[in-house]
Amino acid sequence: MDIIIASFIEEVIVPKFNYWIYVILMMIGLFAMITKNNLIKKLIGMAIFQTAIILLYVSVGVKSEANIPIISHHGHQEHVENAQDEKHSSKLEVSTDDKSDKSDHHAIDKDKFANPLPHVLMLTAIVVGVSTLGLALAISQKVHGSFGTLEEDEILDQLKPGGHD
Amino acid sequence: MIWQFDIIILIFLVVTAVIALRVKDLLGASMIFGIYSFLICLLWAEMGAVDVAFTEAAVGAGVSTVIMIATVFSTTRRSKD
Amino acid sequence: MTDHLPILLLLLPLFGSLICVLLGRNNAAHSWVVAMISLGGSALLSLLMLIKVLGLKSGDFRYRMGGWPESSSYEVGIELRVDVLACLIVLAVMIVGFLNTIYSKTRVSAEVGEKGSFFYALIQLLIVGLCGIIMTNDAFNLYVLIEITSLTSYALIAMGNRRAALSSFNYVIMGTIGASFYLLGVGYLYIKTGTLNIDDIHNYLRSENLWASQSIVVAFILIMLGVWTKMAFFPLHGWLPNAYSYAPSMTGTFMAPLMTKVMVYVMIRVMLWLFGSDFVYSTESIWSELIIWMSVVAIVAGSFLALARNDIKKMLTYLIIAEVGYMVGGAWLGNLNGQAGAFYHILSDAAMTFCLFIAASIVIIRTGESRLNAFDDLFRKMPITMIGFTIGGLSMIGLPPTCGFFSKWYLIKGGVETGQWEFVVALLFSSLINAVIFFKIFERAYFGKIKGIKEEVTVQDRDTIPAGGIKSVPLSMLIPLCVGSLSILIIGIMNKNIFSWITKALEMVNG
Amino acid sequence: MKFFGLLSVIIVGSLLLSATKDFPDWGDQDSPANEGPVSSFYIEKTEEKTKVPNMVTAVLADYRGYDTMFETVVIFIAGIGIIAVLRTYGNNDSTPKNQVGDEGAGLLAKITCSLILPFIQLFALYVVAHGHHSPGGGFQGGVMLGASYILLALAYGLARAKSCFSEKRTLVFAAVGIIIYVGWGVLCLIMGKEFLNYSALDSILPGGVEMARSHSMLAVEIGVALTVTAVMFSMFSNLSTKGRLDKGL
Repeated sequence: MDIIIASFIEEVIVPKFNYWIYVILMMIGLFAMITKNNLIKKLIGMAIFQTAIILLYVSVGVKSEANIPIISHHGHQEHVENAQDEKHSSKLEVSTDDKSDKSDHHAIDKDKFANPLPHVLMLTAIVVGVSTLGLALAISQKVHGSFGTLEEDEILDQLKPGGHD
Repeated sequence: MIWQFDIIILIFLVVTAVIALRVKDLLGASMIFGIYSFLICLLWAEMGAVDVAFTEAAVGAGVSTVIMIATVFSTTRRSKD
Repeated sequence: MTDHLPILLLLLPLFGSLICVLLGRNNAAHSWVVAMISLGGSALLSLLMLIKVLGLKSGDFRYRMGGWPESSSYEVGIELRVDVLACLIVLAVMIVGFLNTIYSKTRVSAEVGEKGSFFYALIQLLIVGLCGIIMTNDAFNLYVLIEITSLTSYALIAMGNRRAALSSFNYVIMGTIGASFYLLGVGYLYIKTGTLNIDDIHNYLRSENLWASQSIVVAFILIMLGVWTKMAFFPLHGWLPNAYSYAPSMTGTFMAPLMTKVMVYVMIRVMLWLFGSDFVYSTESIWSELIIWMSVVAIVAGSFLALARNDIKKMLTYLIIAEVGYMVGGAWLGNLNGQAGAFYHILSDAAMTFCLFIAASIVIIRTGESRLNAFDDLFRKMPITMIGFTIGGLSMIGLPPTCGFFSKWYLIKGGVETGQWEFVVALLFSSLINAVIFFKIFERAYFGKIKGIKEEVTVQDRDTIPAGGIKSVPLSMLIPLCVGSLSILIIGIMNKNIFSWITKALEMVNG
Repeated sequence: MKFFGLLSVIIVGSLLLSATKDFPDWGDQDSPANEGPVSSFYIEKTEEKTKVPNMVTAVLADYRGYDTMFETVVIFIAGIGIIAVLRTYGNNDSTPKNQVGDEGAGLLAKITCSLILPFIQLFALYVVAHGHHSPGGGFQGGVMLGASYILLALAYGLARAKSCFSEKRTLVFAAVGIIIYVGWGVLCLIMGKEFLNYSALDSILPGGVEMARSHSMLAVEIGVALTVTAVMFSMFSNLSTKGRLDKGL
């Protein structure tokens, strides 16, 4: 029974789990952006929405046999590698294999490295995300400065008598 | 990639995302959003995207949270939802 | 040197904005000079680029950033791709930017105070973003540039009053949803094709015959949703009217003519270059039928909403929404006349919206009244402004020889060819409503109030006019208006040439 | 609104979920994205062509350097956009009244901060400089350097941090960072190759074409770091004072 469950998890859930969770996170964020009343809450929803997309991209670049996309082979770079490996100690094995490969022959096996392109794209996306967040926070502070509140319905109430919308 | 680790973090992510959006205190929500960013940073590291993880740790868990808290302090902590 | 034109015309405004920031606050006058030089120079460079491209046999040329790739058949770097269509829109962006800078001269100190140099810096960066969007051939680079234009426009709109800040916040939310959907769509394409270059994606989709794949269809829907949100296609238009009408006037006059039009160009590019006309117009899909109906709804709804407004700028913004419907419908008609008409309408709509917004801003500033009764008896007081407004209005209605007539002509021709009668009817109907709207205003302006016998009332009105007097519209506002209305006529008269350039470029991609 | 939100979320969510079954499995090394020529080129040729072991840095600063340039511009826009939206120029900026309450945090925080600040800054510089061989680079280092000034403002008050990094100076730093980046590209243009084609610089940089690329990446990363540092601090100082820049949190 345990084996059946384990194989079910490995064969059905694991291959797609990241993609399901990205959809769920994205929908949580989208729902918050549409329905939340508080401007800061909307922005938290926006940040979650953006990280969900980053989750999709990074999941695309994962390879089951791969390590981080940094080539390590000469003296002083090796201890940098090791320092990182301490963080993900379970990868140590793969990484040492990798190094012995390297010392033998210099050809680079592309299955041993994660796909670097999604990482680069997502660096850009993170930076764009924080810029948008900063600017949006500045705008919400300006709104708070002139309306005295961050709740959307209270702001709209204030606008009702004079404004024609 | 270690799928056990991956699944655990992903479940935690959904939980923190929901909590961050449900907490009524905006300061608390910002703090939990910081935790969310930190978890997602762990996730990137687990998937081998070390540069993305580094950026997320510095930008998402660091500066984003700080500027959000700065905004909460200079506006209001109250929230209706 | 002419090979480097695309990057040079981006670098000039980029450096201009950096200099404006370095000049610091309270330095709007110097910043104005910098912006004039950089945008004027870029406008000249884009004219040179148009001449160069028209002389090319192949119809387009590419510019590889960083010189990659050195020797392979796929793209590892980012390339720019310039053809006649891109050149025409870049030229339009640069000219509108330049004219708008002239217009801003007297308004900056009044509307943004000490932050004038930041305003000029942001508007130049916005122009960099728009031109980059038009020329890039990389799907992800397009996203980064869309975000540049979005962030600058959030900031530029929020520089206005408190209503502007609130509408800018809504724009942030909608704009982020739109841009993120676009990014997500690009991600789906990347998963299935493994590349980001627009031509490479297209070739891969074609060679692997991935059209039926579920994720490619979803990617197409996501990209379309994202682009429609950014261009304010009817059900997704909520952010636009408030954002453009409460923004500082010189922001509105720049963004209203260009932002939505550039996104329409992005849509046409995604449809024809990224996915290809076989996929988009394939006979078994219901898409084109559905979307033409959506554009019909957009045209009718936009026109009616415009008719219902009593506020000049709000009315114009709803007219923009109707015009977006024209262009989306035209692009989805699926024949050359429709596509070329949609593209030609991008140019003509940029010219006439610019003209109308400038004229409306002058009227609002000078009379201090933002509702339609500001126009009462205005022809005698501000003849030049009203002539400009009239030309813009006639073009909106679609009377020859203005460009509005010709773009509608091509769109209707395309509609008749495919037998999409609902689209033809909607176009004619919206022309009718535009005629009602504008002739109502012309009547007020030329014959005074409807009960226009009481001459004394208008004399009294004249006393309440803000300082400077109603007649003394500064030259810096009139020049852009005059050039704008002239360009409406020029684009209209040159329609044969422009149309043949456009069809040549479109024939190339349609195969 | 709730209903409308739920409806759109359900529609979009089911659309997205329907596409996931079409995706390659998570961790599949033969998916088009991982197997495709672009990704293989980056993994196999990066070190040979640029002598940079960290592929992410190489792709970021060289192959897709044009993207990164605009990414830096995005940061710059956020910085001046926040100033344009929020900054209010009071004429009583330096009166002592505004300085009340700006003495920062308690003694313990001050001492801790003064002890760790130099190390944070040193590490940030290391991250910028060592981005070729380890994770890191201009953005990460710049954010950390900016964070060190934010920490200074939190512990010692904003006035103290402003004495190190005044508003004028943040703007100059932000602009100079982009000037370094774009200027480096223009230098390649002047040397007769395409914009950002670093191989044009091998005649003025030591070590051949590959090392010219490597050195150029360092130069542009420094530009990025300058802009990011300045903008991060400016963002914090404006947002924490509602644009008055008088006293911190």
